[in-house]
Amino acid sequence: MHIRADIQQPIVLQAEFEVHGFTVLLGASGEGKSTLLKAIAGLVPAQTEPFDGLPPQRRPVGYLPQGHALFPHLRAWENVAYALGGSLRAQQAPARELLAAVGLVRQADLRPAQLSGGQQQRVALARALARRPQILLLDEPTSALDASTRDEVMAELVSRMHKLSIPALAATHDAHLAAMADWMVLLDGRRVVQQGRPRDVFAGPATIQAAALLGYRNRFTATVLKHEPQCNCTVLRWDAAAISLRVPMQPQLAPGGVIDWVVPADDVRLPPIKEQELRPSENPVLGRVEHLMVRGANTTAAMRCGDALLWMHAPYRLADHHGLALGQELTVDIRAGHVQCWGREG
Amino acid sequence: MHIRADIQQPIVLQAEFEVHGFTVLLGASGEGKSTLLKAIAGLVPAQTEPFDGLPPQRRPVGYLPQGHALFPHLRAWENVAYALGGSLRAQQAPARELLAAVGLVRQADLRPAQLSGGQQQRVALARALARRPQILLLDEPTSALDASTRDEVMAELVSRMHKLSIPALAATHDAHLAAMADWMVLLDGRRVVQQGRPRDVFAGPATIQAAALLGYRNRFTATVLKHEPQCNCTVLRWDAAAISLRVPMQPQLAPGGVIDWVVPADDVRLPPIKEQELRPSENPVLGRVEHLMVRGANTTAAMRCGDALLWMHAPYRLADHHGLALGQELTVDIRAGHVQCWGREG
Amino acid sequence: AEPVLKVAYAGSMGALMDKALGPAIQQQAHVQYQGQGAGAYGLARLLAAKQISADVFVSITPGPMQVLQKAGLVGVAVPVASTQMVIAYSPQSRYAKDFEAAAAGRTPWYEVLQKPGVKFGRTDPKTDPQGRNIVFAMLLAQTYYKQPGLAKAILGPVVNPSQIFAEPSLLSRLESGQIDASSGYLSAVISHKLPYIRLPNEINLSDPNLAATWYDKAHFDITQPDGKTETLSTQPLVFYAAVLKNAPNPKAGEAFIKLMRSPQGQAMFKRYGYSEPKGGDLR
Amino acid sequence: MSRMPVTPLDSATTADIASHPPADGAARRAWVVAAFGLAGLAFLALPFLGLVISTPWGQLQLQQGDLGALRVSVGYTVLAVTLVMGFGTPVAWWLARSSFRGKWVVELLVLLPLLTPPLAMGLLLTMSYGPYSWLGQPLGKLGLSLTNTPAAFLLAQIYGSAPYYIVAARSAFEGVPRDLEQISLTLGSSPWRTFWRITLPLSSLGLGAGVALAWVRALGEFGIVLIIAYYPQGLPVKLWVNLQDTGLSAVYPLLWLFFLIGLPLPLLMGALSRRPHTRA
Amino acid sequence: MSRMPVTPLDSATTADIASHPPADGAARRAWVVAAFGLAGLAFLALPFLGLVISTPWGQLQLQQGDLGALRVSVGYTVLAVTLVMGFGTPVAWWLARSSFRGKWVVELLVLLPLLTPPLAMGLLLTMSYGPYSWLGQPLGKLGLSLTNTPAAFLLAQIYGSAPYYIVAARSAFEGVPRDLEQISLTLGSSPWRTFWRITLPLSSLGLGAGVALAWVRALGEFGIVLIIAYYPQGLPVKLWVNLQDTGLSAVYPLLWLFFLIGLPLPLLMGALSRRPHTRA
Ligand SMILES: Nc1ncnc2c1ncn2[C@@H]1O[C@H](COP(=O)(O)OP(=O)(O)OP(=O)(O)O)[C@@H](O)[C@H]1O
Ligand SMILES: Nc1ncnc2c1ncn2[C@@H]1O[C@H](COP(=O)(O)OP(=O)(O)OP(=O)(O)O)[C@@H](O)[C@H]1O
Ligand SMILES: [Mg+2]
Ligand SMILES: [Mg+2]
Repeated sequence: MHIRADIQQPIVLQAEFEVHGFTVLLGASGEGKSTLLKAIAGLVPAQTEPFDGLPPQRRPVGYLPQGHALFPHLRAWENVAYALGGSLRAQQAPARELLAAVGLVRQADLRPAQLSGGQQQRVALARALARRPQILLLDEPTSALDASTRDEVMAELVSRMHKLSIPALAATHDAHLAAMADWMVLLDGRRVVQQGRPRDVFAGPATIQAAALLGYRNRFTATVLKHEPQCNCTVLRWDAAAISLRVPMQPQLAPGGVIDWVVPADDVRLPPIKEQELRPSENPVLGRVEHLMVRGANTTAAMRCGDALLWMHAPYRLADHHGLALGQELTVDIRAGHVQCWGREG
Repeated sequence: MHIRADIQQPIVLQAEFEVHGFTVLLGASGEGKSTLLKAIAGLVPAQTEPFDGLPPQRRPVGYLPQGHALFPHLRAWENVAYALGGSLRAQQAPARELLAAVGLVRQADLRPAQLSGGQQQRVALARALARRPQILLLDEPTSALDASTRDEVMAELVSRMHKLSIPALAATHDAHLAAMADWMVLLDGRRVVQQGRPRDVFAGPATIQAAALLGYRNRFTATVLKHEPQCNCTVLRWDAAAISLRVPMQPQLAPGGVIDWVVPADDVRLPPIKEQELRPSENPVLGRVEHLMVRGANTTAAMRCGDALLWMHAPYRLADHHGLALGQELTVDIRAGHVQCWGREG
Repeated sequence: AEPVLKVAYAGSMGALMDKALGPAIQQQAHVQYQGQGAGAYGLARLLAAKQISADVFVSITPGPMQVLQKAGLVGVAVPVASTQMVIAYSPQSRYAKDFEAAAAGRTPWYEVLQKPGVKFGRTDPKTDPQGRNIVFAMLLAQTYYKQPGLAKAILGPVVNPSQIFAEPSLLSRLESGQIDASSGYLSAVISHKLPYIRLPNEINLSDPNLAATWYDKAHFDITQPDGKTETLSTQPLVFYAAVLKNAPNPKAGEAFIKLMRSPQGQAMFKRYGYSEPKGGDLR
Repeated sequence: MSRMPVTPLDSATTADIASHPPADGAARRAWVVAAFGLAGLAFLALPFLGLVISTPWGQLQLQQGDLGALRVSVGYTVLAVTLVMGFGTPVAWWLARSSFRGKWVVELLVLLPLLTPPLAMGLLLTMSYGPYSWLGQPLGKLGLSLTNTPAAFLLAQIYGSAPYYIVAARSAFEGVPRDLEQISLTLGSSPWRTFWRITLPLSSLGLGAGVALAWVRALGEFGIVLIIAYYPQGLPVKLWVNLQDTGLSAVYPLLWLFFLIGLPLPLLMGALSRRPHTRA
Repeated sequence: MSRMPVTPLDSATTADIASHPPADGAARRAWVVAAFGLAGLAFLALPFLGLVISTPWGQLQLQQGDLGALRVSVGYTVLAVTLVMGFGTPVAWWLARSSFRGKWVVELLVLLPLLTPPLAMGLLLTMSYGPYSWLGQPLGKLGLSLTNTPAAFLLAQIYGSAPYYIVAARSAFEGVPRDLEQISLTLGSSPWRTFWRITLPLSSLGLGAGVALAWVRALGEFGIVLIIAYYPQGLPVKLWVNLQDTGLSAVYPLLWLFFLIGLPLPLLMGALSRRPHTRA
């Protein structure tokens, strides 16, 4: 499904992108995600494609606003029956059926205030589905939920959308949730900066802002020192840590220019356990361990390198092998091939 | 630091626990975390230790409420000066110093509405520190922040507390944040169910509710079938998936009883790549891949097994090797040694 | 519905109008009676400015009626009843015994009124004929009893803020015992069932025959709103009635005036404490 | 597994507690404030206590016509409040939902009758609706007289109560989350259905308070009524007439009648709005 | 890397659009509602237009004593509003901040003077504060007379305006997040300092609106004043006296004077509260 929106009020925002299956619209807070969804639903004056010029009540969209917005004075089934049109009483049977379809048989007679966040969302979903929409618009579908149930509810939601075969566009600022989607769209600086399948987007952010949105913690600036064609690499000076880095040749970067660069925490490596795997380090970096977190089989550590904080993930076995501890000094390797750079404009 | 609180109103809550360095108080929404912090600050009537009987203005605590609660009519420096007592004007210099200490030199003259979430938090921190508190109480310190900056701000905060050597108690419902703490306290059912260092707590939740809080996604029920002393194991029937599981001998579970069990997503394993590492499967489980997420070097998948959804983490290389794809049928192994069980009472 | 008869009358006539004359005219002329009572000057001014409308206007003293005559809304007004000034007093007053004695003629009333602490009430001489009349009465008493300074001793200055109240609150103040005595028309005092002290004819302004020779000796000055000083003279306490020229229902108005002048009407006046009409028409 | 040390921070507990100001005169001051507040309340309540004391409970007797006045008051007040709701609701909704340049003029227009003292308001109404005025004259030719007629009585009540209703209704509408109205639209409901089924039920408590206020104001309206609608006589004018004709004794029963009729609605609304005690 | 397929869902776009109701009479209905609202507004504004039309602009001339009345009105109103703020603020704060059994009784006490018609209120006050009443007598012995004195005038104004101030101030206080007050306490500030430095500034707009309302009410108070304080004469009683004395022509200048004095404060407050236009 192709979506286009041209908004002038309250913010100027032009966006054009595809929706494939369950699509996540990722953007920082205040970027205009809610506004964009509202524009598609016809609640904000805008030129949109499809549905251009229709009043909201004639657009075949199912809109779930931030916080679900159930009608507090109506019971769960009445909320759904309301969307079916006509008198609530007459629509009771189909409303209860729709609720049953989202697994809420026993809660049909409760009021919104008596439902948990996840249940509320399912009622809102049943209500939105009552109109047989051509697309579902979900605004921060998990923001009202506890962190411990967020992932599960999101997974449920995605599965449900897949079963129903209705394309859905979900706005969020939580990159975490995007991982479950079929497609993702990045909004930054009031425009779409990137779209694609989550794994591709996560692997190759288009800009430094996109990288920030995607949760890359290791975002730094550097100065281009020189290009070294002989080793097919470019040498950067990472000013905050006062060291030089060697990255794959980036001929478009002018020496002396300031650039932004990122490296995934997975690609900051401890020395391997087995001697035979030891390779000459590409970009050795010395730092002191400042944070250390162990969860299950993974360890996350943050190293202080000059003024910068460099994050790394390592399998717990490896970290344990190196006796990683707070305050310990350590040399790690930034894998050159996974560093991504963007020149600054202006 | 030893903390004890005995609250009767608005909820009945008794809690006694230690605060070591940066301590996270983890509990579900509505569990009473905010109420507990307020009780310690003297804002809710309660018997507390220390500070018992003192009015809030005489308790040497620094309290940062949910949402920071800066005074909207005062500039950043005035907010800090207010806490220093006396006339705002007279305290301008020390207030600016405190702001500088949290890295807000240039924002000192702005009003709260003009600051970003993270900056607001730092002002609130400077303000709370102005009284030289003996303990900092932080209520949901990152809830107002974007997901993409949450971890960084939290890490900054922890580092800062370590530098200042002030013990801090931070309430949150996000298990993610707890990983960075020095110590964590789990609140469930209106009491402390577990406390300890994060890695220990994450590795061994004390109850099924604690496991839920800690973000264990694989939480299921089962019926105890029998104990098999010959292989030192207990056999469970996992009803939702209609299969049997073998777990280490748990003599305290009575056969026929219903139990809750969890397994970390890391301990649901794909078959290894190398033949020589192949061991006889302990608990083979057949399922269909329903969700698949790739982030960096890790893959997360959810498999539908009967009515249950079983989550697993695997290194990307391994997932790629097995050609993991949506809809694919697959047999994975639940590692018996990492299954934890709790009998149900009543 | 029945046609409406609107009567605007001096506020002190309320009881008589609403309880006796009103019901009677309703029966007789098959009209719906609507009476509106307020300060006579106020009503006259509102009628003259055409802010309100009425079929019949009943004024106390000629003054208010003359306002309407000047405005060309009234031709000839006829007298329908008269009354007299009395001093009403509160039965709960500390001085009730003294007032009782004065009413019985055992002590001079003006001495009771001059006792220290006696709270006397009257209405605004600027807007209400009664407020003027009590001043005249006191001035006349001063001469009559040969007690120079009596008026000043009892009333203080003509406009004395501690004595002057809005008309509707005056008698109810007396009833609730919040003042000891007040000026009043005999008719109104009777309908409020308050005890009172009668004054001699030479003082109570009821007798038009005494006007030229005696009443007219009393004068006092009052500052007009435009800043000029006006010297006021007494006017007899006669009620005049007239049909207005812009009356919506002049026929009913005529009928009402006829009723008031009929024996039946006069009996009602009498029952409510009024005296017979005195003097001639007002032209 | 225990190689990662916990930073030992607990030493900070020794910081001095004395740097915090003592409770000095705080308690005394609290008492002074409380005393002021209580005195204020007592002060407001005194006259009503006085009424209870002064009422001659044995001799409470209605005057002739008092019941008629009651009927007039209740009947026309119901009508007036209905009319006020009829035109006040759209005005309030408009004020709550739209923002435009010059909105303050509209707000001012709504507030003007509230800011004008009743006597002056009565005079203003005569100037415009009196029998010989620029509006009253043409209306009179159409057979609609607006002096001492039921229509005039309604007019007075409407001017006396409409601003209160509009102000209350406006804030009731502002309290309805726009989200919910927008959702209703996206669910295919027309703005009309949305208003009746969503906005109205959700603002009902606030609207109820507005109705209660309008009710009390219309029922008790005296200053305006006195000038433009001495007839038909409702309770307040009857109170005045009784006072003039018979005196205080005739006022007590009417006053209690007034409280009896006037207060239940506001009290009911107050009780309803207090019920779901969820002020956070 | 591209082995994981995207579910092909885009076929659903063909669902029919016709199941959604047409716009039928919606536009017409919107116009009817708008017409009602506009008519209501026009209706409220008419008398003021009438005043402008009727005023004999050439001959606007103050009467003798009008300026005195102005001085009386403004002077005592300032004093009355100050007193109302003095005792009304603690009452409002108390109502906003505490909840206890029987609170509705207190709320009722505050509302009673607002619900009592002014004329009746005036009588009630005479019953309680008259020179021989249960309250007035002891006060009189202390040399405080409450009839036709400045004190009585103040009394009338206070009863006429205090409920409005208290109701407005209460909701202003309720609008201040308790969080902020609690924070102030934990920062070592006494409740007293907290009130002055946090609560008051944050509720200042609402309090301002309350003051404006009290100002208008006290300035325009007529019914109560007429009964218990015919003197000293403020603007409303003077209006009444001029009307009776001279007629309508003497009323116009006073009316305009009244608007000139009475409206600036409420207008200013309205303007201030509109400025940070952040209703979300
Ligand atoms: N009615 C409005 N008037 C003025 N500005 C508005 C209005 N609505 C939104 N904005 C502004 O538009 C911008 C985008 O708002 P929007 O709610 O769409 O952001 P968002 O991406 O959904 O943020 P969040 O993640 O916080 O929900 C914000 O800067 C906001 O201040
Ligand atoms: N003033 C109050 N009156 C009545 N109940 C209250 C009050 N304050 C809190 N509660 C109740 O106490 C419980 C605990 O509230 P609290 O705010 O402490 O939870 P929490 O753990 O901080 O939740 P969250 O994570 O949502 O902030 C909740 O069930 C809440 O409804
Ligand atoms: Mg949003
Ligand atoms: Mg909380």
